[in-house]
Amino acid sequence: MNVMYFAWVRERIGLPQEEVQTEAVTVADLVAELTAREDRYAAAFADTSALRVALDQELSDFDAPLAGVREVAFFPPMTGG
Amino acid sequence: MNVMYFAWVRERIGLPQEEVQTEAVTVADLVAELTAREDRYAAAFADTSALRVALDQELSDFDAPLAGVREVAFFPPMTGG
Amino acid sequence: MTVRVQAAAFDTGAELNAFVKDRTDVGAVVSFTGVVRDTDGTLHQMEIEHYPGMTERAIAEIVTQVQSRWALADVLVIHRHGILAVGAPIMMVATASAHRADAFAAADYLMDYLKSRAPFWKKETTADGTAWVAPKDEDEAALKRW
Amino acid sequence: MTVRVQAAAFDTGAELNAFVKDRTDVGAVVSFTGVVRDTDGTLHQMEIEHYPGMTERAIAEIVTQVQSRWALADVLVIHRHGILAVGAPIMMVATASAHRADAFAAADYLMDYLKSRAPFWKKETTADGTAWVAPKDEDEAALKRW
Repeated sequence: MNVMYFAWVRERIGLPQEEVQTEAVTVADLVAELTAREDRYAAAFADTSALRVALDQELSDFDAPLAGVREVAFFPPMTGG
Repeated sequence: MNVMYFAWVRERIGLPQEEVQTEAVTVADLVAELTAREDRYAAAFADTSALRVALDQELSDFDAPLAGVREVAFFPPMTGG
Repeated sequence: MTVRVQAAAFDTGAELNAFVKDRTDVGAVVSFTGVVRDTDGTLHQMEIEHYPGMTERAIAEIVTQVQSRWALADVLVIHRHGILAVGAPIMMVATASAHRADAFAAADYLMDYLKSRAPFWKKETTADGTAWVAPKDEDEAALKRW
Repeated sequence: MTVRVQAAAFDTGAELNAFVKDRTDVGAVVSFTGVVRDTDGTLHQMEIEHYPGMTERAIAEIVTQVQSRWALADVLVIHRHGILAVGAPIMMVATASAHRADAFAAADYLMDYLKSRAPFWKKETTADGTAWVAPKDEDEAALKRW
């Protein structure tokens, strides 16, 4: 599964994307798995209420299942316009 | 007093402005006076609810007094923009 | 504030660019352009009559209102009179502000008031002759929003 | 419908003119331009990050929404990414319609959704360093208007 990070999430984790092998059932499971890896992940995911997640380029939420998903992206609330 | 006509009021009366000597106290009095003059005035003022009036270039109404007014203008509702 | 009432055509894009040129305090710019629309392919031209003197006063008063109600860095109003071809810009407003809510509301308000409170009258010429454009009930109703 | 997501600068006025060139069915054109604003004279530059692929999808979805809600002849969205100088246009939207109410509402809605639902993130560089722009509560609240 391709996992992407944007804005300050990317800066905290230190990379824009990576291939992750995971058995995580939901987005929250994936976040827990990444958080357990290293401090930089824990720092990025410390407060998921300040984060957004997209599954295959559609906004989703942290309870969503990952079955069939190929691309997960984590980022702060958007500030376009 | 300078009396001005715009849009279809001007077309019905057949002139854009004229100097009127009048003792009319209110706009309504002036309208009655003009209406009595000739058919073309009567045609223009037949339905004053379809007309607007400005006194010295400020929107006003038909009950307004004419004392001190130098320029009266009659016209249909505006269609700018 | 810039208000221009003119017979000459104007270039909407050039006016919009000039409006905010070299400013660094403006985050949001809204423009509205009114264009001569040929509803059913029969319009030859539009003619706009106005009341010189009162027109400028009425527009200045409307602009003063929007400046007192919203935080605006600048306001532009251009309105043509005389004979206009199909597809030609009739008028434009532009508002510049730090934030978009002010710029949008001010432009919307300006249009509602210019439509029904500035002394302009539109006459359309079609194959059937000429006809003065009638005001719409919704235009008068729009003023009650503010 | 035209949607462009690009690093290159664009000319707001030229885009606005091209948007309605040679049309005779449009009576009302509204544009919004977002500009890099230097709030207190300390901004060096703005950098905009985006999510290629999702950005285009999200904008297309927002445009489809406005086209279903309002009667629009055309819609334009341009949004830059990369490094932008103070005073530079960040993005613009334009809406064309027969009547002004549709053009205004559609542009307003587009801006609310582009602000909070299209994957762009702004970072400001000042003398003090860089900082990601925080979303405003009012931006999320604005979505509830529709």
